[in-house]
Amino acid sequence: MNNGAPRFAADLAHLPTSAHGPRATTWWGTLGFILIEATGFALAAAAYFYLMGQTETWPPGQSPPDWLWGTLQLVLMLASLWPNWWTDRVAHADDLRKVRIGLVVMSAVGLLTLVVRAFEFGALNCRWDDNAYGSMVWVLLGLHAVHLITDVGDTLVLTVLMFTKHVEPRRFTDVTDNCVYWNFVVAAWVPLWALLYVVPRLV
Amino acid sequence: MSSPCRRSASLAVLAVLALAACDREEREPRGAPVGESGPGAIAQGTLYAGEPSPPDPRRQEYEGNAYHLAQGKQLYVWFNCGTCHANGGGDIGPPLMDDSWIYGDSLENIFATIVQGRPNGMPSFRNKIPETQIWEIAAYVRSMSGQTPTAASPGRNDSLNAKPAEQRTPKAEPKQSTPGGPQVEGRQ
Amino acid sequence: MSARDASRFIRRDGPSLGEAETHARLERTWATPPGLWGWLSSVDHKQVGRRYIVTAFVFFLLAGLLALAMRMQLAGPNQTLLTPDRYNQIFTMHGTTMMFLFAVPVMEAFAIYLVPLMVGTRAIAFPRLNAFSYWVYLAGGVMLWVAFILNVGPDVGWFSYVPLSGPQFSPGKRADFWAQMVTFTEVAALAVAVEIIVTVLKQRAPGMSLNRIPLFVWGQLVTSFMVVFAMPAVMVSSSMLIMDRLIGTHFFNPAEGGDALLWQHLFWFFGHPEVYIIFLPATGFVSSILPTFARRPIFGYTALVLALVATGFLGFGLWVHHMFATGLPHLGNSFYTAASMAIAIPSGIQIFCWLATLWDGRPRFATPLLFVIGFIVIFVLGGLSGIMLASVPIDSQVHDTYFVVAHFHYVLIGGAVFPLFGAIYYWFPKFTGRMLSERAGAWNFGLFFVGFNIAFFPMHILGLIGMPRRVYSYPAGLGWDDLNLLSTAGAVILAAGVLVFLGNVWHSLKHGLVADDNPWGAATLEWATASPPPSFNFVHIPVVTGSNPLWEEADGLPVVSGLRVDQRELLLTSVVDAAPEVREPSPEPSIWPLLSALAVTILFIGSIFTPWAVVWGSIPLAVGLIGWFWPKSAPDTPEPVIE
Amino acid sequence: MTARLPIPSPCSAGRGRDPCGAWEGEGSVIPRNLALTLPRLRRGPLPLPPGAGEGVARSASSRQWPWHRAALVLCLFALTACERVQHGIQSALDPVGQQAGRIAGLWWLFLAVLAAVYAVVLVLLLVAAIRPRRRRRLPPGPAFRPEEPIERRLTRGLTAWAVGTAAIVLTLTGFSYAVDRDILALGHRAELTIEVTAKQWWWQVRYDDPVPNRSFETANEIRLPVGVPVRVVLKAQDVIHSFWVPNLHGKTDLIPGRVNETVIVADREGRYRGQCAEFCGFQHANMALDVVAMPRDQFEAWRESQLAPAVAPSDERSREGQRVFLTSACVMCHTVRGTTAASRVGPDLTHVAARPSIAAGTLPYSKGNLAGWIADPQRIKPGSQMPVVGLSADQLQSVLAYLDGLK
Repeated sequence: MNNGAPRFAADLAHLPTSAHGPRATTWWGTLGFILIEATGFALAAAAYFYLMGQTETWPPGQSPPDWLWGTLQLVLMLASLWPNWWTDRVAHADDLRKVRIGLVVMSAVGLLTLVVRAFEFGALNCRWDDNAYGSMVWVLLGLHAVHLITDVGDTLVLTVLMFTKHVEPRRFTDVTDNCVYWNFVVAAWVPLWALLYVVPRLV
Repeated sequence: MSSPCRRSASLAVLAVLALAACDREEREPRGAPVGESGPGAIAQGTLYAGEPSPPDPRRQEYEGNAYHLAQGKQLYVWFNCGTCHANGGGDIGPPLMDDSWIYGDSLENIFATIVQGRPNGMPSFRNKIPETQIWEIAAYVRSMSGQTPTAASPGRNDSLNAKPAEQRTPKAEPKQSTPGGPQVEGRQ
Repeated sequence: MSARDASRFIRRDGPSLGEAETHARLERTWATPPGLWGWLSSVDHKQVGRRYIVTAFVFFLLAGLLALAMRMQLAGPNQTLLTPDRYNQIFTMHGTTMMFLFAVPVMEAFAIYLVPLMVGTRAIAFPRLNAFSYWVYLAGGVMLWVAFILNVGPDVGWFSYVPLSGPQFSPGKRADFWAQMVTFTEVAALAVAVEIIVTVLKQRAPGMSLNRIPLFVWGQLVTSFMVVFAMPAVMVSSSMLIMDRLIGTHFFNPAEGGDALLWQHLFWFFGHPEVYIIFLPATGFVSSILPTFARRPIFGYTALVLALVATGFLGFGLWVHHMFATGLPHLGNSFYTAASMAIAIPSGIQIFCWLATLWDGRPRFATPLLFVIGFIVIFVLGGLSGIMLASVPIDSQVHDTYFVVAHFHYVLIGGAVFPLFGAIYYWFPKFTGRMLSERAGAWNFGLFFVGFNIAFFPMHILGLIGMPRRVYSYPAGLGWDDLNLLSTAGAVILAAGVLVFLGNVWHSLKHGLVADDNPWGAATLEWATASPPPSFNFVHIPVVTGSNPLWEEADGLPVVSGLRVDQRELLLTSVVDAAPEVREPSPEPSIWPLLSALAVTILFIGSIFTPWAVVWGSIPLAVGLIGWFWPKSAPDTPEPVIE
Repeated sequence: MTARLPIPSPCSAGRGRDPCGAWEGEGSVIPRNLALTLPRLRRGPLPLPPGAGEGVARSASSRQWPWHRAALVLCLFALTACERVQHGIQSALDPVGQQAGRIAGLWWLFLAVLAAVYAVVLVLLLVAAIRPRRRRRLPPGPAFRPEEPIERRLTRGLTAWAVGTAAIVLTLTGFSYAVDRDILALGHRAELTIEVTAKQWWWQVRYDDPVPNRSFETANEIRLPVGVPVRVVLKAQDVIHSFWVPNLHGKTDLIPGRVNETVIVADREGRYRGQCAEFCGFQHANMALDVVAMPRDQFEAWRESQLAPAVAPSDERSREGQRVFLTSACVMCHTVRGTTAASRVGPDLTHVAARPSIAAGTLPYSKGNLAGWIADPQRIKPGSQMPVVGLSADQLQSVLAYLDGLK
């Protein structure tokens, strides 16, 4: 603007105004937060192994958590990957009717996992203030529960939005990002499940 | 509410917070200057609920102060109070974390109990423990049944987990009991 | 229909819309609303960045005053100016404030302000998150300092080792305030890191492929990735600490299977990368200032980028060298010795490239370059004493002594604060439109340099002759008295340097020379726009054709057109080649980030006193977040038809 | 067996050092009345070997702000610095043990190499900044392109520089590793075991012996036979501390819930000072200990004397002091072997009067300092666990007489 007329090199008016996946900033933002949280999980898991290495018996004086609810949670979550994948696909296709169905299903699944999670805490066979083992498993389960709650809350809000006048192309991007995040929540649960339910039975 | 009014109100709230924080966090290792305290000056608790004695300034000073409570907790261990009273659950001596008090539940009463000793086994620690430390122990004893402000009460110890920390103990409503009861049971 | 009327319907920039009209339209679209409300709801990265810088500097001054108080206390043996209780709070607050409230935030602040300008975009990615991060940071800092003034200041050191900071040995709420302050600042830092990563990866100007990214931006990118992987460690550990203190968990209680060293591992897994999180942006300052004042492109661009990335990786492999004295297995320690020494290689490469740039350039010794030279002199010394610390046997002697205090002040003040001051002299005209006084700048540098060395060099010797860190007093007769007095004198000179700086800023804001767009003749994109930049940064998005665009395109940068002028719109480009991909809307100002930050503040402070605050505090937070992300009631204006 | 054994003197005439003499301290006035102001305690100077410089010992007067001295100090600084680092009772550069000796040697090596590197960098910087330039008059910035040949030469320089850095770093790592191994090997032949337990803010020292009744406890002092490697087992009771006697060895942390070990050996007689090196709360600054290296026979004699129970009070005043001690708050925390005082909260006082210092190196031992300490410990060491015990002036005198007899 200071040196007279600008030298226009290209006109970008033809570019789309929304995109899915790595072409959009929100996808990268979601990925960034997934990285942060995955690091948090990894460090908490490392702390678990560290404390396990300090003690002779593990779990000290308690029985390991009961199988039922945690494994049910695992099955439920793995099963939810399919509707999640389907929702992601129809969101990419900007198909509002199917996205609504997918989101309702995912909301229901999410709420169900929260109910199961509540029972999981009851089946840990320890309290957080019993000993370091108890503290560790409560924190691991709690950390994952926080992610569940956040994602289910996000899914619920998106579901409501999809039934209002606010539907626009970018909402579908939000749905796909939410699906990515749910995949992460499930992916985080698999090793955590092994850590909480399998590892104490191995040592 | 007008803006100056609001401002002064929020200032007042801040001031109260500030005072509470200062009292709670003060770390005065010398303890309070020794005044006319001593067991003689202590109002004796009656066996039954009676006239509440006027609040002693030391209550705020010791019971509301995290450092003194923590010191009290440490001294409770060092001076082997646990030999008779266990971790507060009582053994040979009466429990300290329940709601029944034989010789009064006020800070002054507990101070007097430690200084003077009591029949059936509680020795007198007169001249054995400096007064400041007795106030600290007495304040800690009250924290065991949740009588002290939660924000000042001690957290868990770096030791075997015998009971939840004092700060998590629900406040018990103190009631007086006769010298017979739990003590005799305890001694069998 | 006249041309003027027709242009009313044009909603994108381009040849058909006059420059003045484009400017006015963009200003209407991007300007922050006036008044207090507008100020509170601003999402402009330049405003937020400026707030960050000013706030961080206030904390710098406060922590500096604490440092002076400590130096006064230690000026002679057996002094009683400060009680041990007060001294312990002061040194803890000094370290905590400098590390968490000054060093990291101020580097991020420069990133927030400069990275969008340097990559040629109109706004930072996730501007509302950016505003939120500032409010959270401010709340955390204010909380800590109010606590300190109310005698609830943490007194367990900035590293808060358990069990000293644990429930038994730190009664009251002092250590809880420390732990929650960490949570505040880490939330802010992580948010900024994600913004920077996304801004750099997706919002670069067309043509700014990876090998044309300015080194400052590279430094910030690597730093942001380090933040992403390092900061969760301290959030995990400080959460464990506060849970130990508040709800009786046993992470650090050895009697119940916990372990005190777990804290140290987690803390230093964050704490050592933290040093590089502070240092790498500073290398970015140096790599920006040097070419401008040596008047030649930086030598060894690729080597410098590789060195940055290598430092980023190696930075995670050395945390154990803070724990050599804890009795860990010797073989493991040797590995960390090797890793700690290895990091000297990328640092050495950087130093060489800077020296080479200066050597082959035609240097102009303006204040920013003086600070860079001071940086090299001081930082290299600090780096070399760092090599000593990497050796297990030597570290066993000097660990936790004044030698270490000297070392990390050489590294942090020399390595970060000197470049930072250089950066302020360098970018001040861009921030404010006025130049800082060069004469005062020379005084500033001189006092700073001399004062710094007098204050901190004797500490090397003090450490070697036995003076431990974190002592509120020391006895006479150990040979420490004169050196301590000397050090205090140096601190006073250093403080005088800071005063000169403050005076310079104060005076220049009103009376400094007016700066044009590119007063230093620099090469990077932030100098391609007005000083200070307009709310939308660039009238047209520039196209980049080389690593030093303003030097290579001397007669004006080519630009692209087609972005909307009636709505906030950004250009997204591909990650590697920066080819245009998408025009993405950018959020409007909003009060919700502030409200959400307030909700977070209530939650965090409440949780110091009761764990239930996490439960009831999440309700206003949820309201805040839903309000934040709820779409505007009016649907977006449809794409324009007339062009 | 209460016979008074002669207190072995660790003084060594060999190097003209008199570590004992310096520790005598001037006995300050014993307070006659507690209501009076307490005696001005003489806290310093701590003893330094002769030759550590006059300028050091004067420092009692540096309570004011003698800024004018700073200039003088600057000039003297260079002169005294070398002197200072080589003689100190708490100096890593005045090694008297093999471990500290190896470390100091390594340090000097590092210093030499790294100082050379630093000099090279400074010279390069200076040359780069001020060298004459042909192209100084070219127009600024934009038209400038680096010249290919120069660029190539600089790249070669960079390669050499990186390789050089790597080589130096690798060499230093090698030396460091070798010294580390060496020190580790030195530790395999310890003959004596001492257990040190750190507490806020003092050191409990226990001399172990295979024969159970030949173990004994002392506080804040370690005595070693010269030339004998001693294994120090390190424990902490409350928070993390760090055991550091710079003249003998580097530091090792004492961590609750863990047991660490270090091996020290003193090659020559003398008294050295150690200090807690990990921040441990209120009185981290005043948590020191004395290490006395003495000839083997003197050490054995000392050991025998420490094994003995406390000396019985010999005069009326001391007997009264013992009575006060055993009936007042003292007995709640302290042990005096041979009496009913057997609490292990505070330091064992069985032979307190034979120790070089009181309150963990805070004050040199003297009757006057002891009086001040008992009368108002919270003034001398605020926050320490020693409370203000309400003794009358008379009681204090008696207790002093008693404790001063506990050689």
